[in-house]
Amino acid sequence: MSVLHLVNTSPFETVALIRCLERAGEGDAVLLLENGVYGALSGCGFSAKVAAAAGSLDIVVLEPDLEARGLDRARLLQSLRLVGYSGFVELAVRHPLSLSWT
Amino acid sequence: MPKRFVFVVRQPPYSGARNAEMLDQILAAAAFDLAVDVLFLDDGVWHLQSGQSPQNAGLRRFAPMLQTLELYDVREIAVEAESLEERALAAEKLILPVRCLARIDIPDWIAGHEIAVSCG
Amino acid sequence: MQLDRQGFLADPSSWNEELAERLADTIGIRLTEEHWEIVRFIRDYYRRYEYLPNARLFVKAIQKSLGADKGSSRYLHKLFPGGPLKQVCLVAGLPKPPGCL
Amino acid sequence: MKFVIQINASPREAQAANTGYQFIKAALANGHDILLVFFYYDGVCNAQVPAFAGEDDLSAHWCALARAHALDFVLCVSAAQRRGLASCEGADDRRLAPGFRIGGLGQWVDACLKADRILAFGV
Repeated sequence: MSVLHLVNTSPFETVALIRCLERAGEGDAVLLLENGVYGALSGCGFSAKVAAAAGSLDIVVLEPDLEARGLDRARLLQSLRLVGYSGFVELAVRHPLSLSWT
Repeated sequence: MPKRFVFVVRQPPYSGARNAEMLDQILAAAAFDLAVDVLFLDDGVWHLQSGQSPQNAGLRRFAPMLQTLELYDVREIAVEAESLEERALAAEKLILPVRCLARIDIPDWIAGHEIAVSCG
Repeated sequence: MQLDRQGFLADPSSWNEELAERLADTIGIRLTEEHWEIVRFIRDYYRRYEYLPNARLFVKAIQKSLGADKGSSRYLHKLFPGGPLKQVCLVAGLPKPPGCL
Repeated sequence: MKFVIQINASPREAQAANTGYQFIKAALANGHDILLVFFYYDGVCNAQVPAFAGEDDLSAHWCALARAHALDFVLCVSAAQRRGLASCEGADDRRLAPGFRIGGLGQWVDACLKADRILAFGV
């Protein structure tokens, strides 16, 4: 069964994002939400790891949280997709399991 | 087929009421005679360090409470081998007998459950 | 014998067998050997794990250690009609278990 | 699908409770069922009623949501007792915001067994 991983802390603050990527399996999804959306930025220390993981994982960013923080799309890694709360629900439907990483 | 639960513990001991509350939740599932596994990852493995004596820090011992996992037939108590290695911990010196899983095998192992719960 | 607002022994370290009889008296129970078996069980459990089980786990733990006859709600309710876990902790001089009303 | 939602964070310490609230609204709008919203850890503080109005108060939003969709909002009794939200003397729900009630982990396990999906907000 595939897993929807939720990462809600900033990668500048915790290693939750990297720890999550290390344990996510092929076909899993990783949703960056709340302060976790900073993990979608390009050009940062962790960006290469996130970009590499996007090859085998569906890495998704919660758009309302991105907007709340004034980040626009142009600053994000290319391979990530954006969803709203409905898209979040669809992710939960697609993946039977869910784990949170703080 | 009954649902298999996995509880994932990533926070170290002495994280306030959270420790007792995560154990309550794990045991609640075990009390229903369900298949319950627990996975200790990252700083969660510090729960299993032997010789913890928090009394002088004014804290309650949590390690004895954790031993009830065995009493209530929690099916598997698993730890990630890399999490132990990074912290220079040896599986045979932990307070509970554990099953060691390599990091690379964690996703498949988790995928073998119907319900996953993060305990911090 | 000092009790707290909920009738539990205020100073658990002062507990002894004679006090147990008096504590049982406050909830209208006369201790028999069957009661004592459960009281000793929960004291031993608390000494070993430093933590009290919830009602469901309590029954399960007794089942494992004293067998299915005694590890049943019906048997325990007969001994401690006002709620087995709460009353046995009261008699045993232990804290009130969390989650008990 | 049938969802069980667990809310683990106070609305005043983190965004997670609000995220859970937004998720539940979206799930309902998409035709899903919410079997149980279980408030655990500091999440039980979602049932506290602030003493003054004016600030954005999630507990009022929770109440409205519970009423509009007849949802079951359950606080874990021992987590609520630890935080002074439930008394130890009797089932006293009066200090909770309307829509919330005191329950136990047994209800959470029960709901999990009936659910298709379990999601937690705030670790």
